[in-house]
Amino acid sequence: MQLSNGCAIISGGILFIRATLYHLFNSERLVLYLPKYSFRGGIHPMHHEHEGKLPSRNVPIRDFVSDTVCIPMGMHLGAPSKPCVQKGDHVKIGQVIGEPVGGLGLPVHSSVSGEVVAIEERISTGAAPALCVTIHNDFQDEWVEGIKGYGNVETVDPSVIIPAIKNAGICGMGGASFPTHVKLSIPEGKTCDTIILNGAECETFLTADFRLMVEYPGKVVDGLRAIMRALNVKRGVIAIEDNKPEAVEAIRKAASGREGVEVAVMRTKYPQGGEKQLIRAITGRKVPSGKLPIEVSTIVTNVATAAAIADAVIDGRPLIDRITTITGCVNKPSNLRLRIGTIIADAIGECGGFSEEPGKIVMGGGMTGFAAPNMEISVAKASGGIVVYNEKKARSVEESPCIRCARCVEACPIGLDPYRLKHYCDKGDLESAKAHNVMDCILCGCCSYNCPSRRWLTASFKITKEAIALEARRKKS
Amino acid sequence: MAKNQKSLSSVFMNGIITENPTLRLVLGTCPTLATTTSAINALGMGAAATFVLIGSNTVISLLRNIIPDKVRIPAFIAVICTFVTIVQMVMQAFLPSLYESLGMFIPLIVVNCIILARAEAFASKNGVLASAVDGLGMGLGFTLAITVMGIIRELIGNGTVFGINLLGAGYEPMLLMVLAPGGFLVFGGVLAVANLITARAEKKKKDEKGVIHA
Amino acid sequence: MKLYLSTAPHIRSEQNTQSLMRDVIIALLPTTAAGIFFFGLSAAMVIALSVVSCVLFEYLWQRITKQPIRISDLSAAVTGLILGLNLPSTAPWWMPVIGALFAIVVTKQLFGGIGDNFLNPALVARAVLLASWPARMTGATAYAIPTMWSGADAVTSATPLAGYEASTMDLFLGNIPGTIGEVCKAAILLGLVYMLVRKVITWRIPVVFLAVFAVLSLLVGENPVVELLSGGVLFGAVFMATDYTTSPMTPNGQYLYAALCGVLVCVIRNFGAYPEGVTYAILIGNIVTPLLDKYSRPKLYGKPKKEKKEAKANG
Amino acid sequence: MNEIAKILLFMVSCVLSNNYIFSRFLGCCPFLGVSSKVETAAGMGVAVTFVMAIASLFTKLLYDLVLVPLNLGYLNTISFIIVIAGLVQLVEMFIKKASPSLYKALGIYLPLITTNCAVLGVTILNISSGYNLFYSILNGTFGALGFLLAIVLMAGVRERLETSKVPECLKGFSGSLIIAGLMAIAFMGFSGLGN
Repeated sequence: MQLSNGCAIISGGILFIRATLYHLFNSERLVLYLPKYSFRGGIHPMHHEHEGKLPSRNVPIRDFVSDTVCIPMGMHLGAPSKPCVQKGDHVKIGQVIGEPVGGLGLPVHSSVSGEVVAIEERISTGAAPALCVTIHNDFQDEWVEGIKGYGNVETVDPSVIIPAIKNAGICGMGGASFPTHVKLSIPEGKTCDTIILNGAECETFLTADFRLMVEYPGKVVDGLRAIMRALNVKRGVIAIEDNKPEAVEAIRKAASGREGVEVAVMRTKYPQGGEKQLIRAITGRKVPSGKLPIEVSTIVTNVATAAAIADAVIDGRPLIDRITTITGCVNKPSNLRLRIGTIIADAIGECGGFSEEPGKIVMGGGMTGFAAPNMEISVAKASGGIVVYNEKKARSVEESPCIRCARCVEACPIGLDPYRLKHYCDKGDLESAKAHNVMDCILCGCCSYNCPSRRWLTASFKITKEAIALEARRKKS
Repeated sequence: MAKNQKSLSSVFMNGIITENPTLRLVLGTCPTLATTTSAINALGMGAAATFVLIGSNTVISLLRNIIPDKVRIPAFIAVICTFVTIVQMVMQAFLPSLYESLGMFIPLIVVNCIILARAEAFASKNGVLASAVDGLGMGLGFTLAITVMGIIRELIGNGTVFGINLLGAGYEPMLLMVLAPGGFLVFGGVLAVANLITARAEKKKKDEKGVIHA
Repeated sequence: MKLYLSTAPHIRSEQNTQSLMRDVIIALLPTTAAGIFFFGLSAAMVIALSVVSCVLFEYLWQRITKQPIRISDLSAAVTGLILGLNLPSTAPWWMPVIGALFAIVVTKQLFGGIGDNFLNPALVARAVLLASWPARMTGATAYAIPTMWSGADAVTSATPLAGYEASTMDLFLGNIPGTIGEVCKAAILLGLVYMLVRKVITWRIPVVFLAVFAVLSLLVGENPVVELLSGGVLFGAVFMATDYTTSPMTPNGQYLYAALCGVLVCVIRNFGAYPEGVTYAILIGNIVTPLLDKYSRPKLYGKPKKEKKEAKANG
Repeated sequence: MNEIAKILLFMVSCVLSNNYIFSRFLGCCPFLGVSSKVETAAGMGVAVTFVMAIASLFTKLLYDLVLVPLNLGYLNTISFIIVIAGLVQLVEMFIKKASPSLYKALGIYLPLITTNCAVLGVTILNISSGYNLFYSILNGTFGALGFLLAIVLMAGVRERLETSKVPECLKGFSGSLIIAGLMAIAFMGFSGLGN
């Protein structure tokens, strides 16, 4: 173990130097003042435990198909899709079972073939109950007819790419679940010159993106090329943290000879994969407060999204499965390719069940995931991980008074003063909170993580942000 | 007018307890802080202020119908100034050492907010006798409060009260108490205790009322 | 099976208030040991009394005001330890007790307890004692080298700052008169290294403080090495100026604060009435801290330049 | 050179070691009353500085040129207070014109400068200490700057303590006095500076 750590560090270092040299001599856009691809602030969560990634890091992806899936209609940001099948219908893989609603709508596809057994409201991904279609798998794995791809991403007509992405039901798979075709439509008057693929995977515990990059680097690069061609962008950067040298190697191999594709090795630091942090580190630009990345001619997508795009463009395959890391207190931490809608209890069962009495099950990583209320919720398009905490780690600690140690100020990657902000948020003083830039908070959780008094800083910013957004909407209407 | 007329004893007690200028209204903080280094200084300051209060209240009450409203503040100040100058000269002549230790805080009685506040709030609206009693009450309230503080500071800071050694020769005085910070701290502490007592009393009153209502 | 629900983040760093305070205590141990070594049992008594009375006062106050008892966060113990190290070993028993009263009750609890005091409790206690019993605080404390110490005319010089010659090595190791904690610079540096390694404090405050002080000392014509090793400047810069609650929270604020402390120590030492100004310099720094925090907010990511100017014009 | 050094030291001593609030107890009412917000406190401090500087000048002139020749020295208190009242009126009018927002913020406190004992105190002090005209103005200006410093620092501390769990009986004046006491302890460190 020790030896492999040493090797990882050395190879990471070599890769880092190589990446820097590569960047210095091959790229016109030198970001000399940020040679380490990093940003101000940030933290190293669970650093001595290798970000909690060790158990699942070297476990190859394996398929798992459960006998029942429960597919939520609201897996993406925007209005939930409208179910277009009836109870008792027989559906095939890839069949549209939910039709898009509204501008941010996306279609939902069946991830298994079988019989629809229920269409009902249930707690699926978020806290509020949403409509879900439950399908009993007949294990025939019949694909719906009419699935047709365009073959090679380098030769496909660029204008068909974005519609293909939309029809495949792809949304951001890194966690934000924003519909990808909307993200890729550049608004009037804006330009885009850089696409960044986020393979940093700075979140704790998760290794799904890492395994994807190691095992399917070609798909990732194809997806990036598809986006670049669709938007006619000349530069594409795949950003990977320096604790994943294997992924860097694999991607670099796959990217060699591909036009305009670069690999950037980032320092391992949380939240390196944050959109704003990535853009700052790679292009040296700063997204203006309250604006989208396109303001600085940059689009950031996740590597898993890119792989899904490659599938959609090359094979016409809709988004019906995703790679998810199941780790923590399970007997066999794994990276599973799960059908969308898999019940987490089944997935955990596949990983050998609990190794300890579970205290909390978190969908996503330790810093930004949300706690699952029960074991019956489904894996959605943006579920990168299922992490089981034991009882001891799950118990929340009581807040104690702020001792003004400045660790939150030190950690904030945005440059807020969280300790003061929390005071305003707790008081319900929305105006002061806004004046102290609460809306710029990216809810990365660094401040809460670092707080020795265990204060719920991020939680209160989240509530305040929601309250301010609600108020703004109310004012509008 | 008649409605506002209170019994003289209540006017008198008002100054000492209900609206004690130092502890309840927190007026005249500067002399309170500066002259409480010893009990005798505090008493001297209190006496001087009481004299000025009674005098100015009486005269202003007498003149209250003559002074035009617009120039009343300057007129009040002029009256107060007169009394202060009298005190100043008397003290200089008969109590030179006390005058020396109180220094410029005797002339500064002019701008002591207590006196102007009483002139404005009471003497200009009430009869001569009531105003004089109010002046006496307020003055005594002031004197009492600062003398207590003077005693505390002198006792801790010097081991004596009115110059009489109370704590024995072995006591090592805590010099801080007779220095500037001691003034602030003792004043703050006495004020906090007064607040505490008032809060308790009010709560008790409320509870009693609550019982009656129930 | 019961599942806990909470908002993100679900992991927290291992440092908590108690562990930080424990680390400070560990960092103070070499200094404490050196103090006891040089000044003997009486020093141990002073330190013990100070720690016990600080913790006791905190406990009593929280009991009386019906607050949750927080003595287990060890902050009162740290205050007590620092206070004890700030006293001469000859202090009579009642001095640490009165000091603790001022530190814990007046400075800390009256303003709301841990995190809410605006002045360093131990320093206030020291300043109070210094103002109240100057002879006791700066009298003959020369247990270490009695031969070189003339108790009679040394009333105003507790430390070798006034009319006292010692070799640089003696200054560094602590073979000099002074308060219990300030004499052994080697032990203090050990504590500093420990705190930096354990990430209890950042380098900013101690380094800037000492650097500014050294440069200024040079400018006013003193030997900066001797100045740095004399008196309590090192102890103050490492253990007292870095107190979380009373030092600024933003990096820029910390630089300014540390520089201000350094300047003030030099000014008070060379031009003031006191031979040693560390206590007062840091206290003044503490007083300025709220303003520094208010006006040195960190730079917001992606804040447009225009808006900044507008904000300035409006503010 | 020596004279310049003397003047500099005098200035420093006015601001720090002989601070009006912390060592002379002058001007405590506004110090305690107008120190809840830094901006307001700074405005008050500036207004006081202005008034104190001019008052020093005029009262010194009045004393030397009118009262002393006429042998009316004992009338200094009453004549000074009249001068100050007039000056305050002027300043009030000036601020009203120049900065309505500042005027609004200072509100009722501007007239109170008249009864700010620091202003009368400094004029009396100028006479009793026997300062000449130049030193009187210096004393007024830098003493007032010391007041400004004290009130702004006080306001900073009080703003910060807004969020803290201060016991009920220490809210308001009593708490402020304790803060002032602790600040005075810190300011003791300046004693001896410039003397």
